[in-house]
Amino acid sequence: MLNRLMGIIPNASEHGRGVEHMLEVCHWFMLVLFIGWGTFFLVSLYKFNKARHPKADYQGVRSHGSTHAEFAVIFIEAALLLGFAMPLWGKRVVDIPNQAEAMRVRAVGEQYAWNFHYAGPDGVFGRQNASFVTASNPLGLDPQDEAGKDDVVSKNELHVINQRPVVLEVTSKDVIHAVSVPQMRIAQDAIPGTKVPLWFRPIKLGKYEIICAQLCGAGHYAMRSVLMVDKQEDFEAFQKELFSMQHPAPASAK
Amino acid sequence: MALLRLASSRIFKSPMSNPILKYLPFFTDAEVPHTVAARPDTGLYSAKLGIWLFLASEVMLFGGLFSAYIFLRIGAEPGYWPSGLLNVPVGTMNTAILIVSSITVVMAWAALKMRQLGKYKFYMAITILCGLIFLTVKLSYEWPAKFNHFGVFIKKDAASKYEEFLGNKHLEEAGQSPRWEITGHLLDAPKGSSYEHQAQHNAEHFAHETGRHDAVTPAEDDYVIQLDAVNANPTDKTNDRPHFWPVPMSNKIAVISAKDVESASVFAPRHSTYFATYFLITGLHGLHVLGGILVFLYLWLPVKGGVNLYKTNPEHLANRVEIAGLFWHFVDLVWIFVFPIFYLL
Amino acid sequence: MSTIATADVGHHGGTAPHDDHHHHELGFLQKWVFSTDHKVIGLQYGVTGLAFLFFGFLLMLVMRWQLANPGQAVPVVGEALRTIFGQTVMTDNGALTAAGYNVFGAMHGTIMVFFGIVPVAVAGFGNYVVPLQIGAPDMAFPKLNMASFWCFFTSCVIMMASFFVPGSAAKSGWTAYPPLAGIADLEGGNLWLNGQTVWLIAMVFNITGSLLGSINFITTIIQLRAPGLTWMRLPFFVWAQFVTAFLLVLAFPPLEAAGFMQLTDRVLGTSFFMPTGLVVGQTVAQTWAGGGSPILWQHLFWFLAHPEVYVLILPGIGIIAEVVANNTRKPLYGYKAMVYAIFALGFLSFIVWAHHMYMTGMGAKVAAFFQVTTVMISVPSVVLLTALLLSLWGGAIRFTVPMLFATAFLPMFGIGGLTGIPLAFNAVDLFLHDTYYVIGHFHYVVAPGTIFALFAGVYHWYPKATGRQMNQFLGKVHFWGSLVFINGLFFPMFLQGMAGVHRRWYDGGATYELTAPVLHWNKVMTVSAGILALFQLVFIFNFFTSWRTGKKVGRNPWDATTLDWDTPTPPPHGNFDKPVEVFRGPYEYSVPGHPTDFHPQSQKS
Amino acid sequence: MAGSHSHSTPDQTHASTNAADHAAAEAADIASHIGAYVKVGVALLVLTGITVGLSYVDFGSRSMNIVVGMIVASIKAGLVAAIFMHLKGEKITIWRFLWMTTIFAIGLFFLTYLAHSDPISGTTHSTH
Ligand code: HEA
Ligand code: HEA
Ligand code: CUA
Ligand SMILES: [Cu+2]
Repeated sequence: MLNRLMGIIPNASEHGRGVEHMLEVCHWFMLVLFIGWGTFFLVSLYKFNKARHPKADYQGVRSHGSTHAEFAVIFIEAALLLGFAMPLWGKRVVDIPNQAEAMRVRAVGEQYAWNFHYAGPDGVFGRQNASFVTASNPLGLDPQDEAGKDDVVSKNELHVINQRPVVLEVTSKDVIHAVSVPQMRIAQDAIPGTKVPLWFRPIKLGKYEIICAQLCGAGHYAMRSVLMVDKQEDFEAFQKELFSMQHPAPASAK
Repeated sequence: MALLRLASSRIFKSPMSNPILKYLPFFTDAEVPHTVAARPDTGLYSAKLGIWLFLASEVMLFGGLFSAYIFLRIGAEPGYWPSGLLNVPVGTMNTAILIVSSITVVMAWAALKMRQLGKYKFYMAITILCGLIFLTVKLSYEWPAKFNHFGVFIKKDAASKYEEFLGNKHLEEAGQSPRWEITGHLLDAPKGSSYEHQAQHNAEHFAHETGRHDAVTPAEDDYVIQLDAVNANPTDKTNDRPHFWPVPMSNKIAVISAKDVESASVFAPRHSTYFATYFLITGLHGLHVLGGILVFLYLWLPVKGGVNLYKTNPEHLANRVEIAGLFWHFVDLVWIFVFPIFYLL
Repeated sequence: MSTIATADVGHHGGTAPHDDHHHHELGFLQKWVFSTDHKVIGLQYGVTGLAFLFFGFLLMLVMRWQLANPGQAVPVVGEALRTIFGQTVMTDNGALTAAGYNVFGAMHGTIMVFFGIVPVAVAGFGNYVVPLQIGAPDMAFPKLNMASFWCFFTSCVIMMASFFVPGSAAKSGWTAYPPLAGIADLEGGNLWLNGQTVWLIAMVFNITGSLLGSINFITTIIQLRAPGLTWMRLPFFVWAQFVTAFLLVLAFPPLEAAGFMQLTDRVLGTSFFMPTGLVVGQTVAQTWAGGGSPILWQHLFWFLAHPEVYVLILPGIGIIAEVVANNTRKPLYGYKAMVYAIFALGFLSFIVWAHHMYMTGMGAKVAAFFQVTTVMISVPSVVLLTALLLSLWGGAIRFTVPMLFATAFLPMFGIGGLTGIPLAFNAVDLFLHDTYYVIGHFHYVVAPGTIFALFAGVYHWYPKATGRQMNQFLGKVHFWGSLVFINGLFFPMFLQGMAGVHRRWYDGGATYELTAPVLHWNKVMTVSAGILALFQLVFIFNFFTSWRTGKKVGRNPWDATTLDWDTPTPPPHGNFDKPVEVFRGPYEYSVPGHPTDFHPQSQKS
Repeated sequence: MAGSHSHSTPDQTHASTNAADHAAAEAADIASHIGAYVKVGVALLVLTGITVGLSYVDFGSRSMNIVVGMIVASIKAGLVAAIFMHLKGEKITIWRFLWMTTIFAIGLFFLTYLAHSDPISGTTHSTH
């Protein structure tokens, strides 16, 4: 409710509910504290204005209410940590869906675009080597490698299948970028030299925006990509189209 | 937290009632107390506290550098963290020199405390001399030798071509990490490389020494390297572990095609993260040595703040020497760690 | 190190009663420029820092214009900015370029933190007030103090000069993350004269100055407390400065080391922060052999930068404590608890830094560790704030201008601090990281937080430093204007953040569809910023005119208890005109049975 | 916190006593230390030799050798700090903040190492 009031952007992923729930609890906690402390604050300012209360009391507050309040704060924070934060994070980074269950896509950032690399029907990514990188082969796929023959790469457009978990292997060619999809409640820095898995399970068909969330140069603000959560058929059609574009003849020229 | 325990109601005498402070000739009206004499409740004169705080910050400075070292070293892929490339006897000698200077500086301070000016001057002179030798060895021998040593890292998929220099089969059997680098003196560099001049110079020297003129190949993109012993005999068991005495360079030559090379560099900071940390840490350490020498010189020369201070206020001079000495010991202490991690391990 | 203890001959004043034999006037240079007097150095730091704060604000005004009106020429001054900053930063018709936006953003962050708040809060107020409050004639090492200022000043000159090197100043954020910062500005081919390199050099000077200064503070506080001024009788401001100085001494050096590393990456081609196989454009970057780690920089940077944010706030809290005690006319509630809390805060601030790096790919264990410590650190903050809040109860509150700012500080810091809590949980930070929610969080703590505390401090100690009061009416105008519009400026940031607006966006989010519903806030925020700026002009006017025309005051215009009010106004060189001794705690206001409502620390009975 | 309590307490009375007596007493005290300085110096030289020697002994693995090397280095560093830098018997104030420094330096080492060694599962690093 508080989240809504603050205009939170609607959620479209499975784990996002947990994130949202936790944020909601946090905001309530903060609001209660703020109102509690704030009321005390305003009352004090009113009551103990010099005009109204000319002689200060050397002792001031005598009750130990504040100590209780502080312990309550500690207690609630601990509960948030143990009850929400740690389990949620554990699920994010330890229980990553396996190969069979999830679709794996490589997300490779560069100034200023995202390349999404699909393994194709064989499910195996082709070998990459930086020395093969050209404008038409942005990921440096090894043309000799069999496993890469069915791979496709899409630029600035990521398609996934509704309800099927996706693991993005996030990395970068040049500087640090970050994948962030607010509606999916996911974010991960794309660090050159390191490949980090990031997973989510979309639960709503539709078009979303992928934001580059790490300053990466003058074009950072416009490094926008699109995330399409498709039905199975649409996804396959998209893959086919890409394939025919990227591998025009059976033995591709280059 | 700990400082809270200092909380107490001890009352100490006002500075002006302190005879030492009151009558020191240079201690004029606007002076700050506790420059020379200790504050009773802390037992410290201010500069001593100051230098220790400074050293604490130095611990964090070198701490940052050493943590980078650890981070980079454990992150390094096998075969990309060189070892045995530094001259151990020279390093050992330099370590010993620093230790000796640490002894003499503490003796210099003790001499002053016992008001033996002659001894002070003597010990201080040795200290300064030690510092100078250390720096000279570093700057005129160790570093330049590195700058004329060359290494090429071979691409992994080309490594089999150079097996005779790398000896990876042998290393694998011996349970050691693989070797991807071929090192030695560069005799010929690919055309357009910034090392051409250096290569030419080495080739002339090589020809002069061996009478061989085959070191320069007609191909434009070859590296020709006069090999170090490890690459000349990579399967020789004695090369599996570093040597104490540097093994002389062989007369064997390797010709390496530039397209097989991943990176090539003299042993300069850019060579690898190993040399980057080595040069940055020893360089910063060297600057500290230089700073120490300058301060010692000042304290040794007959100037107002130096030896001449002895006449008016020997205790003040002793304090200064103590402060400078603390700094010097710290510099020694850093070296005590630098030496094994870069030279030996 | 050897010269620091040299006698500082030939000034008047001192712990001894005035001795007129030695009295002689110092020349202008010695008195106001190359001074070793802590008060002059404090003023030098303070005024330089305030000027930088204002400059940082001006940079931000240009950026805010751009955010509300993407691509449009900056009104009135656009052409002039084009002439000053050149074509990297401004287009020919006077609009900010994308690179220019990044330049201004990086410089705004850097300047506000390292050249604005720290110089004013730590070095300015610290230098001026700490020796006075502990009854010392000066800092422990006056010459080192001067060296510290000139080191800082050199860094200011270098940092400002960096706007005028080819390609303009640093543009990789105040965080200077490599590889972006490592490769930035190198296209021109000049390894030394370019924005990022010059930024690093300036930072090395800035850090060195800070280190010298903080060593001096710690030594001074330990060594030069007046007789009777035991630890638990220290004014809270001194405690705050003491802990702050420790944070600086121990946290800054690793960043200095990292600065050297980034410098060699740039000029010597080392690969400390450069990973293997970097591809820039379409080619492998052969300049770097690789093997380095971009994350290493982040660790070393945040090892400083987290403690640094407490460096920004602790002196502020110290000032607030002084002002609150003085204007409620009663002792601080829970003084001892506050001292323990501030130590706990200082200690913990060293082991929470990776909460800025939640999105770099942390496993469960590490994330758990840093979440726990981050949450723990909010506890002493709550203790401090609660103590200040409870101190109001039972007071006889005088709403002087400093007190107005201090009162506003409490809820404003409250908002900033409370919004830090969701960020501390990385599952939530997942959603909020790098959005305007974070920008809102920290601006609430630094702007209506620290800057308000600084304003409170200026209005509070101005009479001591100049002998004159600032105009109270103008002060109130300044306060109410600032309070209203600073909220109009920063509160919408939370709403934008929740809607997914990210930071460091040149066009304020116009590229994206998802942000469209909240972009109108950009206009509101920008207008608020503009009006906020107008109210600052009132302050600047008041600040300079009161110097000559303000109401004259005596030694102790606020009826305060601490030693800083026990000197002549303004204090002479050497500070005290009589021997000082301390007999009681710092805030003995409204002591039952005492004839006045304040009982100064130095009064025997 | 540190074993230096015993040394710092008696010192509080020093400064106000007669300066000349004090200096004389101190000088005698120092003279008695000279032998120790030389001995420690020799020990350091010997330990340097040992460090070098041990680095050529195979302790089973590279990391084991590093551990051994670091232990010897720490002993040497301890000697320098304790004797040459007079930390043995140094005032409590100094000990306190040196402990702090040590804790934070270890924190820096340990936590960066921990962060490095505990990434999100499945993270890989690119190789040469
Ligand atoms: C002065 C500066 C300051 C202060 C004090 C804080 C305080 C805190 N900060 Fe903040 N922070 C910054 C400055 C500061 N921060 C900056 C500059 C950044 C961004 C840097 C960048 O990326 O560029 C940042 C970013 C930042 C992040 C990273 C976010 C991200 O990048 O995704 C996190 C995450 O944990 C965080 C957490 C906290 C926490 C838990 C506190 C806690 O200490 C807060 C504790 C305080 C409270 C809990 C308030 C208690 C008060 C009350 C309850 C009283 C209420 C009173 C009334 C109503 C009268 N901060
Ligand atoms: C202490 C730190 C500090 C302070 C005080 C401020 C103050 C302000 N900041 Fe800033 N800000 C940062 C630190 C700070 N900021 C940092 C670290 C970043 C991140 C940078 C990055 O991305 O790398 C940032 C980023 C940042 C952004 C995000 C930009 C982006 O991501 O694209 C915005 C956007 O609105 C912003 C706005 C403002 C505004 C309007 C103020 C205003 O509140 C300013 C108001 C100022 C005053 C009220 C004081 C004026 C001074 C005087 C009046 C004194 C004059 C007196 C004399 C000369 C005698 N800041
Ligand atoms: Cu890519 Cu920002
Ligand atoms: Cu932080």
